[in-house]
Amino acid sequence: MKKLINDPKNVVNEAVAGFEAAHPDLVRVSHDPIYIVRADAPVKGKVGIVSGGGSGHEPLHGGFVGSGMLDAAVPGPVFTSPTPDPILAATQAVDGGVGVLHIVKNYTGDVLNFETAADLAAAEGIDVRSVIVDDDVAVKDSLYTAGRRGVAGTVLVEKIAGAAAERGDDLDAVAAVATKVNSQVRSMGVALTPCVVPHAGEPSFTLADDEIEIGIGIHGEPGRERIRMEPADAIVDRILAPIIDDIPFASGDSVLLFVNGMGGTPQVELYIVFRRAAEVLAEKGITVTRTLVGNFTTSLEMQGASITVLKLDDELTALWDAPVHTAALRWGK
Amino acid sequence: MKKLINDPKNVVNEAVAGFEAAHPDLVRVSHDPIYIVRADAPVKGKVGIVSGGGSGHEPLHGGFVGSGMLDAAVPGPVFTSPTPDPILAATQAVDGGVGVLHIVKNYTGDVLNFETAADLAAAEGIDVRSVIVDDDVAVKDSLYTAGRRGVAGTVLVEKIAGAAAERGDDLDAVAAVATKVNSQVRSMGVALTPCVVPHAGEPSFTLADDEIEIGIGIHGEPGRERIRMEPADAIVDRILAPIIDDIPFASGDSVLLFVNGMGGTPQVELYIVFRRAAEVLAEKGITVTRTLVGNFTTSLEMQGASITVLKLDDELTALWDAPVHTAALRWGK
Amino acid sequence: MALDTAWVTAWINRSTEVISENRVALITLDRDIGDGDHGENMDRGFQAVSTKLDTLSPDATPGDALKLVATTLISTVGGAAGPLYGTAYLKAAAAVGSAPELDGAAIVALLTAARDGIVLRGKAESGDKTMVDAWTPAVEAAEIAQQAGSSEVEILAAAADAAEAGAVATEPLVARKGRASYLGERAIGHRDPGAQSSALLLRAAADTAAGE
Amino acid sequence: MALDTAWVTAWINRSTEVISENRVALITLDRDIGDGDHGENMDRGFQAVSTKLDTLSPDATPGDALKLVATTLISTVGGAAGPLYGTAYLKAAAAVGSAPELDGAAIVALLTAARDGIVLRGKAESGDKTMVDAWTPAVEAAEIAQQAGSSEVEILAAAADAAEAGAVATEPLVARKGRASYLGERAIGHRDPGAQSSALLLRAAADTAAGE
Ligand SMILES: Nc1ncnc2c1ncn2[C@@H]1O[C@H](COP(=O)(O)OP(=O)(O)O)[C@@H](O)[C@H]1O
Ligand SMILES: Nc1ncnc2c1ncn2[C@@H]1O[C@H](COP(=O)(O)OP(=O)(O)O)[C@@H](O)[C@H]1O
Ligand SMILES: [Mg+2]
Ligand SMILES: [Mg+2]
Ligand SMILES: [Mg+2]
Ligand SMILES: [Mg+2]
Repeated sequence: MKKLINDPKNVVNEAVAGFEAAHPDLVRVSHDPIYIVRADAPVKGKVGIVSGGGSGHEPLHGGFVGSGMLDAAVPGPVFTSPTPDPILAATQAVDGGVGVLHIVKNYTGDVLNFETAADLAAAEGIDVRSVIVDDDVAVKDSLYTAGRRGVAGTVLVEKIAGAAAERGDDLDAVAAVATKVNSQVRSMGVALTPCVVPHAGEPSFTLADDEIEIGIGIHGEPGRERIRMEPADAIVDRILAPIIDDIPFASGDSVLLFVNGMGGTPQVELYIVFRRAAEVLAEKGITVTRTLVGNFTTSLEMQGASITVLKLDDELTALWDAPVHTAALRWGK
Repeated sequence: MKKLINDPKNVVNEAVAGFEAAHPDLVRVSHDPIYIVRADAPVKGKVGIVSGGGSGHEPLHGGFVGSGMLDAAVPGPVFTSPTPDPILAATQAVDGGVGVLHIVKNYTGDVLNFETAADLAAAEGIDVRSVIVDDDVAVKDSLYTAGRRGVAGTVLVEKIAGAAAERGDDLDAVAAVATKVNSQVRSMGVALTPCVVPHAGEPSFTLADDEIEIGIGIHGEPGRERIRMEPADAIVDRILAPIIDDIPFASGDSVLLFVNGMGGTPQVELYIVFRRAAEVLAEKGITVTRTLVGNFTTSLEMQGASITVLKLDDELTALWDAPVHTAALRWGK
Repeated sequence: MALDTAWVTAWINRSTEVISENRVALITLDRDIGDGDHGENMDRGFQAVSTKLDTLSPDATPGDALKLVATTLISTVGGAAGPLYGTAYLKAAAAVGSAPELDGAAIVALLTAARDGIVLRGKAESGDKTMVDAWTPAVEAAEIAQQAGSSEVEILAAAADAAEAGAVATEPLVARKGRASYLGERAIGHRDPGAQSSALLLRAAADTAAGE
Repeated sequence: MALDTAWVTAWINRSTEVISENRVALITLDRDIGDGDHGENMDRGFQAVSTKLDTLSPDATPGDALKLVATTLISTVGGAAGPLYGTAYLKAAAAVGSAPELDGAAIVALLTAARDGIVLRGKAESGDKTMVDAWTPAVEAAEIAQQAGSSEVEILAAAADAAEAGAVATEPLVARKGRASYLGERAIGHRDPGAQSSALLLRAAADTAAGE
């Protein structure tokens, strides 16, 4: 394992300190417990939005703290949900008096720790609502699993809920729009190579030189199937089909097409994937009206990509277009 | 070799097609010969700025095409300078009647091909000026080498020259500010893992499990020395010292600190590097007043990072802060 | 011989040791069917517990000690295991109340409450391939031993044996809760890391009660 | 027997073949001390040249054929080799003018002009570990052979032998031009890829002249 780190135990501490040093105009950082809030938090009269989860998915979530998106991000250890303490502290730090929304990716650990924090915050008199993101169609949503996972679609939920909060929507409305985005967004990913969790020091799984994992999770959890390497277009077809079938997206729909890199994928490859995905959607009569391409929900140095499709309407489009100023997503100001 | 590509020969074609599909508001693309221009090119009365070079360093240069930065980018095959034809065509496409600046990284291939294109453009009556970027302190600038290489500092030259052109500076002034940025910017990188050029199919070099390459070039060219893996802080100290010593930066200076990922480096690691670099600069009395962290000048999937320091003054700071709207760098609009 | 606070602290210290010794093994199990952090999470948590133990007042009851474990695990472990184990110890603490010593019935109540806490939070059923598959057989074995008039030491030994067997018995299962549930059939053949750490903790309880 | 346009086209076709056969070998050499694209660049260029050859008019002179090579390489190879070889063939075309056939003196003029073109663009000197280290000995050997009254075929064979020896002789050198110059002492022991491709091209010239 070769990584640009010091003691593996200090990866999150030191990265957060670096983030603070790099973006003093955008954020303030609490080091104990660890959380990141926007520089002007709490914003009086605005719904606060808190997200978080294990580290290793950067820029998710810290890179999305700032005006028009998250009020706070709570990074746990690498790939491990944060405990309730920092979530509670972050919730208190961003409470502008009109309630706080928790955006939580659907993993048992995240759900349980955010749940405890929400209970504690409620006991402190803060009105907390939670929206669970579960956009990953690789996993069956059945009684026999922990449910679909929250993956790259989370970025879209955070952006759009953030815009709703920024324009002054109340807690119910912000929670409703976040829920709506989650209901209209679907994702699926592919891994070409594994990632190495710093404290583990070894790859989280192995793939032969000619194998890829279809439906990979963002913590290196195995996906739907392990297959032989294929050309990019065939892989795109394979992971896009379950997305389009799931909602179901239909001819005439307008969508946001988001191609996400898993951290170690060259940008040329992301655009090759985008090209094919746009082609397939066009063939189905689905119009791509908004786009996002890049490393936004990563799995450390994993090579691979995920595709996310969000069905848009005028409201969601306007909220997507609304100004945002964070370290990783910025426009309109 | 596992890559999200189809035929290795089509990597650049298809990536550019994907880029066009993803950013129709920002750029137009010519497919034969291949180049990318800003959507509103040519901008009458504005100095045009063209850069380019081998592909595989994305978002450099295509990701920087747009208002406030480049008018055109000319991507060659992976790691191979484009030929004069597309450079000439791009130059013609962005000529707004007041001349065109070529920003060229200092590699024999890039210099010779841009030189030929400039001669041909001049023969067509276009006033072309060239600025060669050579910010890499890993390579000695002596009569006995091809000179220092152009690496991540190129991004800063392109942004600042782009802002000067956008505010209406004439060709001499734009070339002068680009030259000034080049004279005040220094970089050095480190590789933890090699990259794989698609048509080669094998790593461009090998590093043992405990080895890193100090002073790596952005095409995987070897650097100053190959050493044993060290903690991030020690590596930062090692690559920052030659940068600070070179110009020389002095106590009291204001600088832009830019930590660049080589493509396959998790973002937490880039911020760990940033943290230490900022610390070292502070110890020397050098004030970091502007920052940039991310994958901006990459070497495909290489793991590693480079540090770039640019000495700022009021003019450069104002040009850095000026609005920019490109796929990879955006603020102020 | 009823068990007192000294036993609880011995149990905690032994737990810290065995979790640390099994850190890599638990990481490996979790890497196979999860995300490879279970050993790291548990080790971080128990290291914190063992530091916190110094703050325990000399007249603390077993319940006080268990509550300290609970709150420390909740605020240091994270992931799924943090809230689940945290709730387990919290409910165990409540079950033993302020009793200064724990007899066989109290031990059974402690174990039952712990298991119920895990089920309350995690909603897993037996056979879902989770830590519940170590705890439920342990509770059942403890009840049987207690009804048969066994000593506290014997009750805990029966629980530990059953937990270990339960952990092994997760191997052929398909998971229906936690990360391993994403794997479908591919989880077959792998032991659940949380069931394994549960077996380790219950063995530590038995061994320290036996004075080993 | 002077050499005509048929020889130039045979030379070009043979060049296309040997570059394609040596594509991987040239990539490997360039990977060792450069960026691993030389074989790919040259192969792309000569494939394009061989396609373009169909457009050559039946009454084209050797100079016309050489010029077609030059412009095609310039617009398809890229990198350092593209402009350097492009200039070489462009200057060679100019040196032979519109002569329908090339005698020994014309062959020497062709080679000299090619080498001078490379030096003009790249500013490398002998011993800088570049393609010049294949071309300069080739030019010198050709001159000596021509002054000794050798045939065109013998002149080209002497040039090819010298270019091959020159390519081998780059191995112990430290590079002072091109990417390999960044390597300092580490370039020692590796053959320069451009010198090697030059030797291949000159061997193709000799072999086709000899009717092989
Ligand atoms: N719903 C659940 N009920 C009971 N136990 C669970 C549940 N979900 C997960 N677990 C247990 O948690 C263990 C994983 O813990 P850990 O690796 O620390 O957390 P995470 O899965 O968040 O990385 C699993 O091995 C399993 O025993
Ligand atoms: N200044 C120069 N003069 C002569 N030949 C040069 C010069 N620079 C590079 N070369 C030749 O070019 C070859 C490399 O070509 P190629 O790999 O195609 O281009 P690049 O270095 O741009 O990747 C070298 O092996 C060397 O022979
Ligand atoms: Mg985890
Ligand atoms: Mg090259
Ligand atoms: Mg885990
Ligand atoms: Mg090369």
